[in-house]
Amino acid sequence: MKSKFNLTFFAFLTLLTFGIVSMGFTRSEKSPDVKESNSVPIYGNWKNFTKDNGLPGNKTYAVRVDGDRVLVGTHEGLAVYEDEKWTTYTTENGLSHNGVIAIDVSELTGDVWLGTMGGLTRWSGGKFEQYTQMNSGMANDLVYAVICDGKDVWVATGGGAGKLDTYTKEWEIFTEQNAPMHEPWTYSVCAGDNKVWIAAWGGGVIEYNKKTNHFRDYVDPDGNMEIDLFPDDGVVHDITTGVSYSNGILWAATYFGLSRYDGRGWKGYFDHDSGLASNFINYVRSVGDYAYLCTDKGLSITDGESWVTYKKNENDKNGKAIITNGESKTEKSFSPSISHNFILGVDVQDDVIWVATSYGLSRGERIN
Amino acid sequence: MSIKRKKLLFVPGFVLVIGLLIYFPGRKHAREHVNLMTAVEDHPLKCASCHLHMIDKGPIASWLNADYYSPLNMAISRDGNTLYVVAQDANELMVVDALKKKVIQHIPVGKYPHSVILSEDGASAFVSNQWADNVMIVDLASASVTDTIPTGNGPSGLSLSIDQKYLYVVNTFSSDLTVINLERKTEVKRLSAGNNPTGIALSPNGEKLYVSSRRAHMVPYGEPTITDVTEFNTSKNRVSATMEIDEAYLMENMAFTPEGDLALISLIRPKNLVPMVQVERGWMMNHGFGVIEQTGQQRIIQFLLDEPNSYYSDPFDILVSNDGKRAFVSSSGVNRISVVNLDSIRSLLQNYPEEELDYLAFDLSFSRHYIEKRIPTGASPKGMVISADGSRLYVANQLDDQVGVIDLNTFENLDPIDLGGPKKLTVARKGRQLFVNAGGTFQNQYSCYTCHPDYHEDGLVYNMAGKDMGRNVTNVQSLREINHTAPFKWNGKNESVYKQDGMRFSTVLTRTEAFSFPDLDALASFILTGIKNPPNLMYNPSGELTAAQLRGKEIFDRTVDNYGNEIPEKGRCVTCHPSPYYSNFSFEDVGTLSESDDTIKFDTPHLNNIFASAPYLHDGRAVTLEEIWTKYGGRDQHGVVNDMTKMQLNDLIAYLNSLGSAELEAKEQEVLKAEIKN
Amino acid sequence: MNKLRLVFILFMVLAFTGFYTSAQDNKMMYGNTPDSIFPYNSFQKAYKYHFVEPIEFLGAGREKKAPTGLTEVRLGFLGPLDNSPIVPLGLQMLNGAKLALEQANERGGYKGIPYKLMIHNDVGLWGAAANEVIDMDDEGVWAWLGSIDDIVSHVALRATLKCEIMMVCTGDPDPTFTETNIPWAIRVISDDRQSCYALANYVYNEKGHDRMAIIRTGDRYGRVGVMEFMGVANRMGHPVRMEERFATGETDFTMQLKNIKNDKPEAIIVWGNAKESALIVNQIREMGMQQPVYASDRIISQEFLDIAGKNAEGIVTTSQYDPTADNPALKKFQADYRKKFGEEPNVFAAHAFDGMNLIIKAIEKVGLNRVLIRDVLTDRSTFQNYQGVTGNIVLDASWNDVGKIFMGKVENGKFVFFPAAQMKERGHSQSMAGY
Amino acid sequence: MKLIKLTNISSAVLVLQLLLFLSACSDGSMEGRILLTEVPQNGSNEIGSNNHLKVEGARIVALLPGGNTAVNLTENFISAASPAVSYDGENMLFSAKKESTDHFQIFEMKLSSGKVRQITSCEEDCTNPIYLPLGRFAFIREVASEKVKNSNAVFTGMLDGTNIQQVTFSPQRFSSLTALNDGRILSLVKTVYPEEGAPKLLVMRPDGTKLELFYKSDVGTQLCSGAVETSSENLFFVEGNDTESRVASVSYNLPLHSHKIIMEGEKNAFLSLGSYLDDRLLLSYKKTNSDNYILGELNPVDGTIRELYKSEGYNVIGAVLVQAYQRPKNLPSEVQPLEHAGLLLCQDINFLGIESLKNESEKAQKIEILGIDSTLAVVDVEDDGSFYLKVEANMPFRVQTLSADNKVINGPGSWYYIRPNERRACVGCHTGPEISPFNKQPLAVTKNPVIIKNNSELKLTKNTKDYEH
Repeated sequence: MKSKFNLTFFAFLTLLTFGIVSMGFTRSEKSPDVKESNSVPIYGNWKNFTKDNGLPGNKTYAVRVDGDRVLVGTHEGLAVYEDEKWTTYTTENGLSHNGVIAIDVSELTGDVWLGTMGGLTRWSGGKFEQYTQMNSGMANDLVYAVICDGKDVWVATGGGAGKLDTYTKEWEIFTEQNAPMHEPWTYSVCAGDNKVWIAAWGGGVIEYNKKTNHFRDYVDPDGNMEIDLFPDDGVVHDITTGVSYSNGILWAATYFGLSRYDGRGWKGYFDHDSGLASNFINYVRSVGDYAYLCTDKGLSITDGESWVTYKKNENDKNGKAIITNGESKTEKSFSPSISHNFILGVDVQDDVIWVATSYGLSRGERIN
Repeated sequence: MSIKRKKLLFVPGFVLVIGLLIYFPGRKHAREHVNLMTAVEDHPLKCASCHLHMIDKGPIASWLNADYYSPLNMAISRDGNTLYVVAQDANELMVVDALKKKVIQHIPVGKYPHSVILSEDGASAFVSNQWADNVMIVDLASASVTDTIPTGNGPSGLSLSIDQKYLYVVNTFSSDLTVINLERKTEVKRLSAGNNPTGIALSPNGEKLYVSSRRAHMVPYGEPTITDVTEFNTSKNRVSATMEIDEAYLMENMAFTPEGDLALISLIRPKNLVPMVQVERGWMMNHGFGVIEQTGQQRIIQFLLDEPNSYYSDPFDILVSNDGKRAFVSSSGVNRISVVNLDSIRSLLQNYPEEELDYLAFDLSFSRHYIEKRIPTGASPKGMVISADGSRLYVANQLDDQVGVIDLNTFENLDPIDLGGPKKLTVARKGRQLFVNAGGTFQNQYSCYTCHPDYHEDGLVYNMAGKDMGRNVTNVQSLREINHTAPFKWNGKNESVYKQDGMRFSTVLTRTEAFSFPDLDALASFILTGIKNPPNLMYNPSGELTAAQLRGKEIFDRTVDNYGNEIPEKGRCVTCHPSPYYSNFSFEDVGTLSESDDTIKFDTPHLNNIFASAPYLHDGRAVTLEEIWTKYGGRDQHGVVNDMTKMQLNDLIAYLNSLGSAELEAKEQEVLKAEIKN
Repeated sequence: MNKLRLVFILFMVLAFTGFYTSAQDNKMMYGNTPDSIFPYNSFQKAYKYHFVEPIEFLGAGREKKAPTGLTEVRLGFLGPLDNSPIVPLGLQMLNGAKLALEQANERGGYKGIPYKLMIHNDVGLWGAAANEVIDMDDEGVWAWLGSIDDIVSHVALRATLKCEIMMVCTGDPDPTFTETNIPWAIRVISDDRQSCYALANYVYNEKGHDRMAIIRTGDRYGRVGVMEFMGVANRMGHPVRMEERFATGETDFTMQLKNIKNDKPEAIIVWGNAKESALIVNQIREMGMQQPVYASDRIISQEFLDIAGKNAEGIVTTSQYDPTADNPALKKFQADYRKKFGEEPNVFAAHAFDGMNLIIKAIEKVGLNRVLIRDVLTDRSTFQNYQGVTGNIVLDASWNDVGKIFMGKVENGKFVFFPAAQMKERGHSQSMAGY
Repeated sequence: MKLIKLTNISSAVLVLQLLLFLSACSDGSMEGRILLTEVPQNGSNEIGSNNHLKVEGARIVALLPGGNTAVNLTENFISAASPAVSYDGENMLFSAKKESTDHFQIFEMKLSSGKVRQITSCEEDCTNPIYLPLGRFAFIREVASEKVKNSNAVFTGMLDGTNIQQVTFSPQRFSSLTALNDGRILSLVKTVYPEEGAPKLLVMRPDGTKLELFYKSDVGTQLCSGAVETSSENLFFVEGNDTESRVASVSYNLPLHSHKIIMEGEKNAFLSLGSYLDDRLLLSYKKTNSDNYILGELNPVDGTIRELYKSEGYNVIGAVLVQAYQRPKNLPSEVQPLEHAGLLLCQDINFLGIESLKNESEKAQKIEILGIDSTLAVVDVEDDGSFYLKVEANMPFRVQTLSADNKVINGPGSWYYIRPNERRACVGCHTGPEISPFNKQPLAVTKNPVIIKNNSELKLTKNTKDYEH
């Protein structure tokens, strides 16, 4: 038998695997619900903020609306917009690092959790409290993402994902040692319906079931970095940069395209086959039925069918929204437009959107 | 003389001779032993000092001791006729007829109850059980516990929202605030609340809730001592602000004036950053209260209770008279209640700018402007209540099992209410009275309890100065369950508590007359037998280790590193920290001596309930257990750790956090041994 | 069995009906990969090919003016300098970088301002590399050079993306390093994909082996390198069945080698650091195995030769450059290095020297602006075909160095280098399935 | 003999008292009697001056309460004064001399037997003895030097005459000692060098450490006597000015802010105070300026005096009641005589109390340490205004602050000395004893102390292991 272990048999096995995988996922392609295409929100009346308007720096990494105030993570500290005024908080106020790259607000307690380049910071009642890999169980100080899930706070760091139970003050961390990832590099985390998803850089999407404490991973089934063999066979690439979950849909962003998972099947989106502005997606945030995609070539909003993509013109302040609905494309011009096309963060509340870009922060109001 | 008689004489004679033979060398030996253990040469050689009064378990211990009530906090019915007294050591709520001055009911509650408040309709009482991590709802009509609601760790101060829908519980050990929805009778959220909080006060309009911390921010030695008051918005049930109270800590209780113009905090102003070279001029501890203005500039101002040659140490409760004109502060260290004229305070606030008032908080003579009277109390006055008609002030005199009664028209004491505790004063009880009393320090400036609140530690690092000033900064060590953990001090110089608290102690620390031998007997007896670790409900509630803790235990016990190399004996955790005390009571250099330290080896500290005694290492440099190894592990001097993954370190720390009382550990060991025998 | 067959048939129908169509035009295939060994190439054209075109960085920052009043121009260095088994490699890399900076400073620095190397150790606590890169951002470095360990490089890469500082990698041959689409790094050393192609070509096509056994380190260096080799071996029709692992620091490999011996492979590949590799070679011979031995490029060191001694004879490995090439620049570099550091430069020193010189040239070209420095280093024209001491530097669309690979063979106690044979086909042809 | 002259009733009362007295004190204790010094009226020294007790013919008498019956206890001495009663009420310390050429020495008398024992044998006058706890005593001894005239010092020793040692070293004159309940010694002190200062009440530990201000009078008023502490935690003393004399009190807790006038009289109407039963006081006073001083009982609550005793031809001074007293606390001593230096820390020389909040005056950057006749050192202070000195033990010095260019900002303060191994600290200059320290580590203590010495070999020694608490 040994001698028969040759190329043919190996090829057969490989193909078999493919067959099964393809079968499993091609079916799901039909499943996404068809939605009213015009329901994707369109934002206008853009207003932009830069250093000249009071931001501490132009590079804004993250934005989060918290009631009457807007929290903005910049390279130079946390900027807070309240009563039309900006206030900046830095390490001098107690931030663990001025580079604030992720923000979440606990619905339960109202505490603000800040993922910085030098640790996690809790901002509660005006007081900053630092968690670092030195003083706590946190895996690494470069906190790419932070989310609050009830009493738990989850972080994705350069050394693994972590969960802080704010009741027991205990950290649990998830790395290649106890979760299905090759390496402990995590980039994003989201939660919902008793599950937590971690974007593991090079490891696809890791799903953690809070009830069973079990993990499973979703990786690109073709097993190769340089291609995506089938777009709907799984997450489009193992190098995931963002995950966000709402209304039963998990969105997974990569630098190679976008994936959507409805619990049964995956669907992939690329710039060439959808309204997605670019395959290079820095960040994804889904709210309700919509995913907001921060790319290097503008902001895209989609419900999985229809798309609105915001782009600023190269040479002036104006720009447009490109509305893609199947084959049809329409455009709408804005003056001014968003601050910059390289988008790093987004948040929406009610009919207002805030967009963090490589050069300034933008605020838009829904106009449809 | 018959032979029989000779024989009769011979026997006692023989005994006498043998006795003398034993007595003289024995006495010499005893003298040497006692001199070593006490560091004095004139101890009366009473064996009972150490060998009787320090027995902490068994029939002898129970024969020596008595079950006291130790009332801590109280509530009073609206008609002023009934007092509800938390008897901390008896785990019960006592119902006291205030008019007849008689205990009428004993309602058993949870372990080590802390506070009690009543519902607005007076139908039920809420009791926080600090060592059971729950609050109980007591139906007062039937005198029975109707509900037990789990809380965070170490529940203490209690408050009800103004609409009676929410119960707020301060969790002292876990440093947060539990919000209980009283309709659902369950905790709905837990909000962060400073460090080691206890005090709680709701503004009269019900909008604002304050919680006062006892421990200061954990900062490197040299940075200011600052402690938080956390403000909560009761409509959103969220933290709304944090007020940093400079140069203060141990803010045990808070109160609002009825008109809501001022919030008051009892506090201590420690002098831990200045070299401890004298007591004169308020050089060690000052005691006072803080005022948070609720109108205008909303300044936070502190006032001293002290006077230049007299200190009112360990202020515990603070209470405002019903007319808002006076505040009462119980100072458990000097058995006094200070009467503060709040109108004088208001006028000072009006007439002085903040900067000057901040300065005046250092002026020991300033209290003459607002202290009206000092009312003497029984031993260790703690919680207070005022009757609804404003005529009586009741104070829980914790250590003589009485409730003191003060006529608020004359500020004179009336006959106290005897709660019926044991009439005998045991040696340990006397020790506890001494422990909390500031009489042992020059001009009553502080008591043992000041730096060892809850008989534990205050989380501060002091400059003990040694021979030179600025040297030897020292993290206060806990006194919980230190029996059997000799020697004492970080350098292990004291073989006994007797020596620790003896002559040298008075020369360099208390700077007044040293404790007498009977007092030392009592003090040592209390310290060694009367101070228990609270159960480790935070990390080890069931006594069974979690998976992470078990993995951590393996690391604690490991003999080979991740690469398969054998770890030298000295590099293993378990070598120096063997159970049940997790100390081998020997000396080691773990590489954390600093330049400003004298060259010593460290007495290996015991690790029971280690989670509760941050900061760590002899000078408190490690704010968390992690920092011991992430920042100060050096080149594997404090155990071989540098091969470990972060997850392994987390497991190790999970295990360390699980360590509880040595008594439990010892039991486990016994079981283990028994199993081996079988 | 029937079921399986049915599934297979179903799959074949799906696969060959052209269900998917490629989105991309015909471009040179990523990684200089021959068609025959490109993943799935025999069966299915991929829906999407990556790394075919460089990702541009479209963020802001080019508008930033260079600061005035600088007293030094800071450049970063990240490498294993303490508490790591590969410290010797790290020190060589550091020396190479230092030498380049020193020579640049002798030439007058940047417009008279001296360069200053901000040195960071990458093996501190967990994930330290990320924190070190953040520190470099705080220090204001303009670009940085590093590192060797692939975990470190990956962690650092993502951090440098956040900080937007150009990273020039001169020591990590992990193929996946450049497979990240992060437009803030170039690699100026050939990766293990290239080396594995060369090695596989050598052992299978030139030497005609079929049944190989591999013994490798358990770390990522071993895992990813061997994964790449096995992928090629599979696609060449010689799947590797025997793979044993060891840990860094291990000294006794009897267990693993016994398994290998029992399997009677035709040849053995050793993938690890120099010291362990040498010990393994010795133990292979001690156990009486006489098969040819091949090894990963980290064996190219005096340490390996010293420990393995005679057993090293005939062992073949790959090399990212030819240290014996008749290249005047290389000769001068080697002489300068010997003079300054009193030892022979190795592959890490040489590549670091080239990498640091590229950074210096980039700064001299565009000035002190992190984005512009990135732009010029990644434009694949300004420095494409740069003649370094390690030879020609050629970057592909993922900014991976696809320059020549050499083979090294131990002869008479010395490594002798010769160019790896070109595989018959390079890049893609129209004839491949799916095109 | 006088007994016989009394009426029957009074004699009966006296007999009864005597019986009670004898039954209470089996071997003739003098409990309840008042001891006092009688100074001849026409002595060479004016009453009230420094040496008014050193008059030849001065004697100590004991009298029964309520009667004018006095017994001379010091018949064997040419001059005796300053009785002090031991805590058990059984012994008396006093200063006396037998011959006019002798120096005054300290003696102890067993009151029940009258047996006298000499304790000191000094080359100078030793006066004003007081008892200290646990067999110790303190007294004042002349220590004038050529440079510093008229200064004296406090000494302590064991009652058996051993271990006599000087505990104060400043150029000051101590004129009365009181052992406070807290264990410290209160004394009326005035500076005598370089110029004479106003008398103040200073307090110190019995080893001479931590000498500091306890009370000083307002300008224009002068303290005239030492203080007497009563169980109500008040201290009473006599003060006066150009026109009147007063008995005044301060509270122990708050001496500088609790001054109360108990009674007023003509100039020099009051001389000295002693404690008496029920928080009352024994007062030496005179009814008119031409009278001599007599003894009265003063009720400090209502300021009434009841005359107790007068002695023809004598001024009656310094009365003390024979009874058992609560002994003061036995304070531990940090003094180690073998050490050569002590430490002094100041938190901020530029902090002068609340005034420094208001004025932006020039900041001092140096201090000058002045000895008796020379500058000992000029020391830079730290940025936070702190300084830290290791000072040769038992050496008097003063400190003045200087600007960067050596301009005097604040002139020399009070005299200090540091006892061997004493460690002292103050908040700032002239902040007084009522300001507690800022909870801030002074920069100066993060370094080695600056050595201040006067011709000695004092060195910084590597600190010995003395790790505390």
